[in-house]
Amino acid sequence: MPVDVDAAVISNTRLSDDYSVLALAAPAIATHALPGQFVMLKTSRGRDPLLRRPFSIFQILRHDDGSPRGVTVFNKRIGKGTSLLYDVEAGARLECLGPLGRPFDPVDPPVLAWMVAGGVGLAPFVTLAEALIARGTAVTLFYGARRAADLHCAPIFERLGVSIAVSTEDGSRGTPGLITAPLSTALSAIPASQPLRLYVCGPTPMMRAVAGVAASHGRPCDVSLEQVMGCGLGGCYSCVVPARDAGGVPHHTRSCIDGPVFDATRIVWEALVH
Amino acid sequence: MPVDVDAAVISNTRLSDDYSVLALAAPAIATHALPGQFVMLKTSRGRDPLLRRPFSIFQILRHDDGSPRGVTVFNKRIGKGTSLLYDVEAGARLECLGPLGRPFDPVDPPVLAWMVAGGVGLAPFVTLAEALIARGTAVTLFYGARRAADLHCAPIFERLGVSIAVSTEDGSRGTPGLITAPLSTALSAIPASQPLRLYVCGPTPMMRAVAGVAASHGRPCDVSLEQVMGCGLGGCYSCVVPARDAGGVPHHTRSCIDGPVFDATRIVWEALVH
Amino acid sequence: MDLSVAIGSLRIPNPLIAASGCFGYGVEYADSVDLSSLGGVAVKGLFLAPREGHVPPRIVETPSGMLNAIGLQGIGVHRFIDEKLPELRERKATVFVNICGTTIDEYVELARILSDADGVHAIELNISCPNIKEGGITFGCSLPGTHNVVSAVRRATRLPVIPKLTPNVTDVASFARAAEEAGADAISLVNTFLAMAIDVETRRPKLTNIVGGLSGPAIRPIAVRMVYECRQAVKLPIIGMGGIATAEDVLEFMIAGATAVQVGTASFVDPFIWTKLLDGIRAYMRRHRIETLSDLTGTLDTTARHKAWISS
Amino acid sequence: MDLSVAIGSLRIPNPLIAASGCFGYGVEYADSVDLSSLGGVAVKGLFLAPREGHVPPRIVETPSGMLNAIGLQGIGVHRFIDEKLPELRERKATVFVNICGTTIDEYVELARILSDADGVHAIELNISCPNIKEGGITFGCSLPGTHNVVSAVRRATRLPVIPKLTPNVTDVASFARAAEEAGADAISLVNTFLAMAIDVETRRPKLTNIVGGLSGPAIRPIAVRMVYECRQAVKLPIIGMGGIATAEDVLEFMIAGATAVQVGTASFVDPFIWTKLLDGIRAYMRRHRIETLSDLTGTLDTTARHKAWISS
Ligand SMILES: Cc1cc2nc3c(=O)[nH]c(=O)nc-3n(C[C@H](O)[C@H](O)[C@H](O)COP(=O)(O)OP(=O)(O)OC[C@H]3O[C@@H](n4cnc5c(N)ncnc54)[C@H](O)[C@@H]3O)c2cc1C
Ligand SMILES: Cc1cc2nc3c(=O)[nH]c(=O)nc-3n(C[C@H](O)[C@H](O)[C@H](O)COP(=O)(O)OP(=O)(O)OC[C@H]3O[C@@H](n4cnc5c(N)ncnc54)[C@H](O)[C@@H]3O)c2cc1C
Ligand SMILES: Cc1cc2nc3c(=O)[nH]c(=O)nc-3n(C[C@H](O)[C@H](O)[C@H](O)COP(=O)(O)O)c2cc1C
Ligand SMILES: Cc1cc2nc3c(=O)[nH]c(=O)nc-3n(C[C@H](O)[C@H](O)[C@H](O)COP(=O)(O)O)c2cc1C
Ligand code: FES
Ligand code: FES
Repeated sequence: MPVDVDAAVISNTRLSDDYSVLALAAPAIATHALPGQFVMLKTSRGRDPLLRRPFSIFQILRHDDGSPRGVTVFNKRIGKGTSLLYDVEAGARLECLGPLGRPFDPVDPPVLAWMVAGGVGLAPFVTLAEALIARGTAVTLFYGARRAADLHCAPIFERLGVSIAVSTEDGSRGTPGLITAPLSTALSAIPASQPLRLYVCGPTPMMRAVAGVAASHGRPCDVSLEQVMGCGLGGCYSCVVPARDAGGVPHHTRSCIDGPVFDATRIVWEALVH
Repeated sequence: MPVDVDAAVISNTRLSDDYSVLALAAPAIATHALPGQFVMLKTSRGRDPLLRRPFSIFQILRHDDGSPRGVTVFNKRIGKGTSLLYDVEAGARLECLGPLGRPFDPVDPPVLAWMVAGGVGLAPFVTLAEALIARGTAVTLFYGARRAADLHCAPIFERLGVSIAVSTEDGSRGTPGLITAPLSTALSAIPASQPLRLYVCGPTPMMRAVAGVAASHGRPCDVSLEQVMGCGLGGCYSCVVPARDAGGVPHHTRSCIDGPVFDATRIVWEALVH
Repeated sequence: MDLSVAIGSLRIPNPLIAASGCFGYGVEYADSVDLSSLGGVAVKGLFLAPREGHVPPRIVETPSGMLNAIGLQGIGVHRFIDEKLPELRERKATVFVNICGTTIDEYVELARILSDADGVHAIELNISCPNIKEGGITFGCSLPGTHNVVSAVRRATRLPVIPKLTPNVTDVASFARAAEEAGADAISLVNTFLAMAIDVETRRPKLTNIVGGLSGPAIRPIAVRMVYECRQAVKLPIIGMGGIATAEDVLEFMIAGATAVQVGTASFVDPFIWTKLLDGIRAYMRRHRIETLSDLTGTLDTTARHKAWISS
Repeated sequence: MDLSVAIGSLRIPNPLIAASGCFGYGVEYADSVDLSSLGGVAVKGLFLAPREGHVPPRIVETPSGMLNAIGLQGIGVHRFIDEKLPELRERKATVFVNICGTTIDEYVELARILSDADGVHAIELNISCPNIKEGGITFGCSLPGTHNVVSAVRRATRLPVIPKLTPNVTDVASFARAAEEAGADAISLVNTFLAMAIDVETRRPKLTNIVGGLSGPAIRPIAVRMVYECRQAVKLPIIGMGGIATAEDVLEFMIAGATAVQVGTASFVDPFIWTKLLDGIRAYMRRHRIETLSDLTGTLDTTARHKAWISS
C-alpha cells in the first residue's frame, strides 16, 4: 500500500548541467520499496505544474543504525517539472507518493544478472544490484550514454561489486556506438548452458533493440517502461502500453500497476509509442 | 517609468504570525521611488497565483555609501499570495515592478504633517516621514491597531523623530478604541490658524471616518486607497474608485494611476466598496 | 453533524463521489481508500463491449489543468459485472456506473443489464465524452437527443438515472431542462471541455487523438457558473464537478446549487484527498454552525451589497 | 527574417496585438512600451457614449486565470477620438478599435464615426462580452445576429472589420462562417468564458456582477482548439487569443491557424512581455530556418504518427 509523505529535501546533488540526485526524507517509503518501484513526486506546491511526475527509486537511504531514512531519485532535467526538481534546495518539502508499481524479480545464483541501462535508465539499477548481490548473484552493468559526461554514478556500482561495460555514442568512453553492440558480443560469448537474465531500462528504441537481441539469444529479459503517467495508481488509463495477455492477445495495459517492469516478450514493440 | 526587477530576497523578517518585512534587492526601483508609491510583486514563479500583488514601498534600503540598494515591503498575511511572501526565504527571487502610482505630496513647514495609520496601512508612512523630516516638517503618527501585538515598527518612527499616538481596539496599548477618537481630540486642541495636513492609510471604514473628522475640522486630508489591482498600470480598470472630477461629477477612476493617493474630498465615500 | 445527501431516492453518506474515468473501477484504490467512506464511486465509462481506447499519448498537462483523450478504454459491461462488481459490493461502495453507447438501444441495453446486477446504485449516462465520436456526444449536444436517450433509459431501469452533461454548449441549462422533462433523477456536470495542445517543435498535436478534454482547477470557474445556471433552471439534484481540489471548492459547488460533487483530476494529484476534503467540510460546518450539510445547497446570496452609485 | 503578417489589407509588423480591455487606450503604456513596435493595439471596448461600468470588485483570480466583470467602462467614442487617438497616432501605433453596441444601428454609427477619424486601422466588433447584457453578446450567440451586424458594419466602413467571437457557444466554427459570409475581413477569438466564483465564507459571489469572464493561461487549450476549428471552416485571417503568455504559446496559436494573436491577461503579469515574445519567436524562426513567419500559420500536421494497432 503506497503512502504519501510530505518529504523534506535532505540534499540535491547536481552531477552535471542536467542531472541531479535528490535525497528525500521518507522512511515510510524506504521501508517497503522494492527494486524497480517508483514514486510520484509533486514538483511544486502550487497548481502549476499540476500533476505529479514518476521517478524510479534510485537509492534507499539509511540512518547509521541501518534503519530506513528515505530515498533518492536520479533526476534528468527535460521539462518543467524536472527543471523545478533540479533547482530545489535542501530544506524544501516535496510530496512523495510510493512505493508504486510492479518491481523487478531478482534472480538467484547460478543465474547471471545482466543489467542494461541507457542514460537516465540507470535509475532502477542501484537497488536491483543491491538485491542481487545480497543473494550472491553475479551482476554486470551494460551502460550506454551519448557521451562520457553523461555516464554518471559508475562508482556506486563498482563499490557494490558490479562488473561494468560502457559504451558512448560519440566514442568518448568505452565501446563507441550503442550498447547493443557490446551486449551482443558478450551474449555470444556466453555458453547457452549458463542461465542468464537481462534487465533493461532506457529510451524505448534502446529497450526494443535489447529485447530483440535477448530474443535472438533466447534469453529472458525484463524491461522497465517509461510512459507519461497521470496518477500512478491505475485510475486514469493514461500510461497504457500494448502488451499480450496470457492468451497472446494484445491489449492496452496500464504500465503503472501492471508494470513498469514487463517481460519483454509481452510487449508489442512495433505498437509502442515513444 | 516603472522598471521590472527580478529581485533577490535579501531577508524576510517575521514580526509576528502574520506580519513580515521583506527586503528586496532592486536599486533601479529604490532610485526613483517617492513616498506613497507602490510595487507589484509576483508572489511565486509559476502561474498560480497568476497575478502580481500591490505593496506600498515601506523603506528604501541603501548601501553604506548611501547609494540605493532596494526596497522593503511590510507584508500582512491575508491570503494566498501574502502567505507565499510570508514564507519566502532569503536567496529566492521575486519579480518586482515599480515604482507605481501617484505619490503623497509632502508639506513644508510651518504646515504640520499628521499621518494616520490603521494596521498594515502603516506601510507608506516610513518613506513619507523621511521626506517630511528632510524638509524640516514636524510629523506626528496616529497609529491604530486591533491589539498591542499588532503595533509594529514604532521604533522606526521614533528614531526618525516622529511623535507617536497609539490606540488599540482592545485597549491593550494607548487609547482604547479607534484612532479617530484621539485624532479628533488632538485636532480640536490645535488652533485653526495652525496649518496642518492629514495623510491616511488603513482599512476603508477607518479612512472614511478620518476623512469625515478632517472635513469637520476643515483640514486637508490625503488618503491612500487599497483596491484589488490586476495590472497596476492603468490597463485593466479593475481598481476603480468613485471619485469626483474637477466639475464635481462622480466617476469610476483608476486608483493605480490616478491614485492610490487621493484628496479625501474627491472620494464618494458612500459608494466606495470595501 | 449530518453530511449525508440525497440523489433522488439514493441517500449517500457524504457528497464526495470519485469522478468517472478518474478512479479506474474503484477496485484499484480499494487497499488505499476505504470505498465505503466515499459518497460513491463513479466507475470508468463502460460500453457493452470492451474497448482499447486511443493510441497514447493520452494526456498532457496544461496550466492548472490537463487534457485527456483516453478514448473510453474499458472492459465492457459484462466483465465489469463479473470481475469488478463483486469486490465493490464486498467493500460496500456506492456504485455509479457511467455508461456510453452509440445508439439509444445500446444505452437501454446497458441500463437493463446493470439493473439486474447486484451492487449497482445508479446509472450515470455519459452523453458528453468530448473525445470520441461514438461516446454519446451527439446526444449530449442536441436537446431532442438528450431527451430521447434519457427517457428511453428511464423506462428501462428502476435505478436512478443521471445524465452527465457536456459544457461544450451555448446554453447548458436548456439541456438540464430536457433531462428533467425526460424523467432524469439528477444531472451531473460538467464533463470535460474540448481542447487541444500543440508541440511547436514538431508542429504536431500533443495528443495522438488531436483533441482531448480539459479538466482540473483551470475549468472550475466555468463549471461553477454552469451548476448555478442549471440550479435556476431545474429542481433536480445536481452533481457538480470540474476542478474540485479543496474543501472550499466542494462548498463553492454546493452553494452554487450542487447536492453532491465529483472529484477527478485532483485525486490524481492526491489519491488521499477524500479525508482531507471531509475534514475541511466538517470544520466549515462547525465554524458556520451548520448541522445538515444539504442545507447549504443553492444558498448563494445574490442580493447586491452595493448599488451602482452612478448610471452605467 | 520577416515577422510581418497581413490581416486582410492591413499589414502589421509582427503578429502581437495588445488585447482589448487589457491595455487601456494604449496611451497608458506609451512611456514604457514602444507602441510602434507592436503588431497593434486593440483599445478598450467603446460604446458611443461614456459608461461607468460595474461596481467593484471587478476581478478575481482563479487557478492560472482570472475573472473580470469590468462592464465595459469607457469614455465613449468621441472622447476617444479627441483625447486618445492623437497620441496613438503620434506614437505610430496600429490601432484596432473594439466597438460595442446595443443595436445594429449603434455599431454602424460607431463604425462610421471611426472611419472618419485619422489613425484608426481596423474595427474589432465586440459581439462577445460575456458580462453585460448590452455588449452585443445577443448578436454573438446567434448566427443571424452575427451575420446581420457584420454585414451592416461592413457596408458602413472602408476599414477592415473584425468580429470578435465568443467561445460560449456549441459550434464556434459556424459563427466564423457566418462572419465570413457577411463580409468580415478577419475574425478574432476568443473573448472570455462566462464563469463565476463564490466566497464560501459569506456565500456571496466574489464579483459584484455575480458572473464574469475567464481569461488567462487556464483557457488556452480550449482557445487553441477553437482557432483550429475555425481555420478549417473559413479562409479568413484569424486573430487568436486566450491565455498566451510565452513565445511558444504564440507559435501554438499560429500553427493551429492564427495569422496574428492578441495578448491580454499575461500582459498584466508582465507589461514588458512584448520584447520577450518577439525574441522567443525570432529564436524559433532561426532554429527552424523559417524566413517568413506567416508561413507558419495553419501548419499543424495531423497525419497520425501511430496507427491504432488494435481495433478500438
Ligand atoms: C516509471 C517511471 C520512472 C521514471 N524514472 C525516472 C527517473 O528515475 N529519473 C528521471 O529523470 N526520469 C524518470 N522518469 C521520467 C520522468 O517521469 C519524466 O522525465 C518527467 O515526468 C518529465 O517531467 P517534466 O515536467 O520535466 O516534463 P514536461 O515539461 O512535462 O514534458 C517535457 C517533454 O518530455 C516528455 N515527457 C514527459 N513525461 C515523460 C515520460 N514519462 N517519459 C518520456 N517523455 C516524457 C513530454 O511529452 C514533453 O515532450 C520516469 C518515468 C516513469 C514512467
Ligand atoms: C496600493 C496598494 C498598496 C498596498 N500595500 C500593502 C502593503 O504594504 N502591505 C500589505 O500587506 N498589503 C498591502 N496591500 C494589500 C495587498 O495587495 C493585498 O493584501 C494582497 O493583494 C492580497 O493578496 P493575497 O494573495 O494574500 O490575497 P488573496 O488570496 O488574493 O485574497 C484574500 C482576500 O483578501 C481580499 N483582498 C485581495 N486583495 C486585496 C486588497 N488589495 N485590498 C483588500 N483586500 C484584498 C480578497 O478579496 C480576498 O477576500 C496594498 C494594496 C494596494 C492596492
Ligand atoms: C483521464 C480522465 C478520464 C475520464 N473518463 C471519463 C469517463 O469515462 N466518463 C465520464 O463521464 N467522464 C470522464 N472524465 C471526466 C470526469 O469524470 C470529470 O467530468 C472531469 O474530469 C471534470 O472533473 P475534474 O476537473 O475534477 O477532473 C474523465 C476525465 C479524465 C481526466
Ligand atoms: C480585464 C479585462 C477586460 C477586457 N475587456 C475587453 C473589452 O473591452 N473588449 C473585448 O473585446 N474583450 C475584452 N476582454 C477580453 C480580452 O480581450 C481577451 O479576449 C481575453 O482576455 C482572452 O485573452 P487573454 O487570456 O490573453 O487575456 C477583456 C479581458 C480582460 C481580462
Ligand atoms: S498512470 Fe494513471 S492509470 Fe497508470
Ligand atoms: S490595476 Fe489595472 S487599471 Fe488599475
